[in-house]
Amino acid sequence: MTVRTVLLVAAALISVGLYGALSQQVVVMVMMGLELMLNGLILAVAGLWWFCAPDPSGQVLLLVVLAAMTVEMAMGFAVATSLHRLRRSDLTDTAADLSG
Amino acid sequence: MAEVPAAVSGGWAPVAAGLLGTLAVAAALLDGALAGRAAGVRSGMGRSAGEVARLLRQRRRTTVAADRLLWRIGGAGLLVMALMIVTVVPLGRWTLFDLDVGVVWVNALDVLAWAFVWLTGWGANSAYALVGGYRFLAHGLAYELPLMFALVAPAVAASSLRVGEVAAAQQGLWFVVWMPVAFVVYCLGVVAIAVWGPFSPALGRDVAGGVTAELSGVDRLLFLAGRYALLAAGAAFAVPMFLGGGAGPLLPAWAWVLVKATVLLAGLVWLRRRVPALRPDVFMEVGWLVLLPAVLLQDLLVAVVVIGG
Amino acid sequence: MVTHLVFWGLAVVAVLAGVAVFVVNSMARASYSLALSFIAVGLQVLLLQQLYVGVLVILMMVMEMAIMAVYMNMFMGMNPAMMSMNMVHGARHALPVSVGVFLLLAAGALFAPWPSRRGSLPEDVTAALGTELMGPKMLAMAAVGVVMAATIVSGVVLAAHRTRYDRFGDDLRRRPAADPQPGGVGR
Amino acid sequence: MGVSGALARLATRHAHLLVIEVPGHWLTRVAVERQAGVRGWRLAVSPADADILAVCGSPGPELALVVANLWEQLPGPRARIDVAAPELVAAALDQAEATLRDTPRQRRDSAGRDGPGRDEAPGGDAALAHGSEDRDGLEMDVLHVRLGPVLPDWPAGLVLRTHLHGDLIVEAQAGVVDVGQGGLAGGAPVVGGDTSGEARRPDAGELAAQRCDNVARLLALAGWSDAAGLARAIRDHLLIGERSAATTELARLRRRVRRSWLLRWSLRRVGLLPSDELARLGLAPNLTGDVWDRLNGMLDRATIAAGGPAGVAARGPAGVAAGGPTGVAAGVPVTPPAAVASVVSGWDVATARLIVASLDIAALGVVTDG
Repeated sequence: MTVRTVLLVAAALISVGLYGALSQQVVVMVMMGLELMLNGLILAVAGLWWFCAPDPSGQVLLLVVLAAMTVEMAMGFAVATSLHRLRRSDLTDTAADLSG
Repeated sequence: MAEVPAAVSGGWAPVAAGLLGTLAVAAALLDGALAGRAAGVRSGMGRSAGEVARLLRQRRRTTVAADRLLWRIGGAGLLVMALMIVTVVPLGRWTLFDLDVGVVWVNALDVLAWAFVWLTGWGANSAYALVGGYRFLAHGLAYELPLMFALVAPAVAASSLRVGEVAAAQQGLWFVVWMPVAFVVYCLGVVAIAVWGPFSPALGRDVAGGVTAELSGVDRLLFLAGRYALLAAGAAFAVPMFLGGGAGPLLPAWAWVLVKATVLLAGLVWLRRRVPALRPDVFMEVGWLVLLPAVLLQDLLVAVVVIGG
Repeated sequence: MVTHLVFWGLAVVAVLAGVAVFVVNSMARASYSLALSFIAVGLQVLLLQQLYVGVLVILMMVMEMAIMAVYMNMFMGMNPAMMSMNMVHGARHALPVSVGVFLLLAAGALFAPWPSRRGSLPEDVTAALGTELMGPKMLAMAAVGVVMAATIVSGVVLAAHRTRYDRFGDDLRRRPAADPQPGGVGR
Repeated sequence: MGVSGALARLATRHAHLLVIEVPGHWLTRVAVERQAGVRGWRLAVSPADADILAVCGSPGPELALVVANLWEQLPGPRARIDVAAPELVAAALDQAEATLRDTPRQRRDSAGRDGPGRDEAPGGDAALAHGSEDRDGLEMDVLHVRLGPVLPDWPAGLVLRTHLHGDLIVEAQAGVVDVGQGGLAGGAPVVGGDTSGEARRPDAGELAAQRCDNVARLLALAGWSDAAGLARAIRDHLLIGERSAATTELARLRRRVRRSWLLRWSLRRVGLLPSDELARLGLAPNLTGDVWDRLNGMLDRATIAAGGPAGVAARGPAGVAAGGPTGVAAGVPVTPPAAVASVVSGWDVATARLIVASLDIAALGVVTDG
């Protein structure tokens, strides 16, 4: 367990999450991809904190990441519900109004 | 100031599990006896033994297209949860796992009930079981936040998240005395994670046993044992949090912990006979509009006292 | 030694469970795989001595995934019997992009000159975190709290169909409210 | 036999019993429940929970199919008994006990079933159809679930085909099993007199016992098993003729129910039925109010009937339906199944079950519409 191995695992998690976020069609599955990326981010920050600069302010950053996750989830669920109500669908392709 | 408990080696874990098992068995015996008395039969005490024999003899079954992996995980999970909770409960001078965030640890574990109960309902691929699973989550949305804030009160008063320090902080006055709201809400939460008594609509008769509708044999035994174990673990955790830990005259500290846990457990078991079920749809509003503000006020009061004192 | 073994075990669990999210063919399995991945990472964070954050990750994510599973069942209509889920679109680009990103990040992780530890470990990590939160950064955390509360409210408003006018009438005076099913407080 | 023999003996002493009532055989069902209780046996809530399947009365073809299906779902060791009349109950239970205890026979039975049990779920699996809007205007997937004919504390023979959103009933169609079969040409008495004989006027004790049985069901569904047990005990007292014990106990039960503010809180304001609605649905006029009112109404009617002179029904339990369907004992009100379907729509399953139980169903009428 060194800073390199921790970051390697975090990189793997982030890439898998990225694959999911890019490849999935359903809003909720896209959200799961984003969650997985944030999961990797948490591990990376925690590793850097421990191995490089273990002062408390680094942990505050982790809490902010967690808060961001909560916000992302809550808004994601709300958007998914609204989209579902309006379009009878939960696919990202159908919500392309703003795409050029 | 009483001494803060010290961690003992992991080799004592089977002893802790044994104590938890004993408490759970006692709860089951008491429940059987009370049920027997209510039904007017003599064999009350033997009910639990008979039930165990029956379930051991019964064949396991599965349903068409069940998600067996998740189903079995859910069924056995409650028991594991209960065991993990007691690892941070100090027994007098000893504790298995002296975690400095023990209170949050227990909180994280009680959330696992959401997963395990729902999975047990989902895995069977049966409509009734799934309805039972939904009901548990509906209850969960109502009880979980008040439960979290109820655990905040003793932690704030003790200025520590370490369970042993919380217990040691109530030498003069037990927390239950001056934070009764938090205590009551905590007990409701324990009853809820054990899917017990007023919180048993997830196992309701109206949906043929709900989450347990399709369980038989060993699987049902594990689930039911998990419920009793959770009730026992919840009662045990209340002792350091609200009931003064091992404090008490004459008896040694470890004995007081067991006595207090047993008394609270008996109360929770008895409660089931006295009250009807709280339907999730009506309890939801109570959870958010009554319990949550009440317990927040309790936290505020505790914080003011701590700062003022 | 034990720490290393545990770390690698958890790492394997975390990554494989993460992959499983997009491979398994059932919504329940997908969301609980993600929960498992989070639990593994939470335990790794515990290994890295950040007890509070680690436990918090487990707490929050298991709860969230329980809700997630219900959402997915509501919207997508799944049961254990219906295990046919292929919701991939544009996998052609996604795979090379994510592999590329992995190689890039991995190269950075392995070859960047990471500094050795500066500063000393606080005596009690959790207490230090608490002091940090409630001390100089209190304003930031208070703001985060407000943001989260606002998110809850706006999320519900976005998702809800019935407004208070539906419940209480046009002049907001109807009591009790016209709900399809009465609540427990009797408003 | 050693350990396994001891295990079998202990297990059999605490058997769980799934009771299926063929419409019109409630006296038999009650006798089974009573005698099973005396033996320390308990009532199962689902086939997975049961060791003994007790069929009260002889089922028609439709119900027979359901029973056969349920029998397959019993995990085993298992025993099936068919009880035709109340006086045959004791012998049938003895037989079931012997069957359960016979370990070699149970082994053969188990070996004869292929592999580990793979059974249909009783409520139907969670099969989904396509979505429709829920009451919040959100499109959701719909579950098709058939409630009944075999559910704990459910009126015998009633079947509700429901469309569920989560656990919310959006639509329901009612039916009665085996309508038009045998002697039940015109309707299906649920707790009315025994159809084995001619239609006869149930005596006051029986009427009171029926009300107590329905009260017990409602209380059990509300999750208050102790009070439900008390109501069942009163029912049994009434049926074996211990009038005075029954009246004292009944008074106690009424006090307990009225004092429970939690029960009142839980039952208030659900299933509100004004009198014009009752008339429109063809329900008895004394069912006005919410579930709580109807529970107290049931208790009042039980008290009146229990205090009445023995032998004749002083007055019907509810508005006596004039010219009820043939085959239904005179003096018993008839509930149209369509009315049941219409009062449960829009409620979640738990509430709907409470509402159905609060209708104090004595007999189900012919189905006139889908």
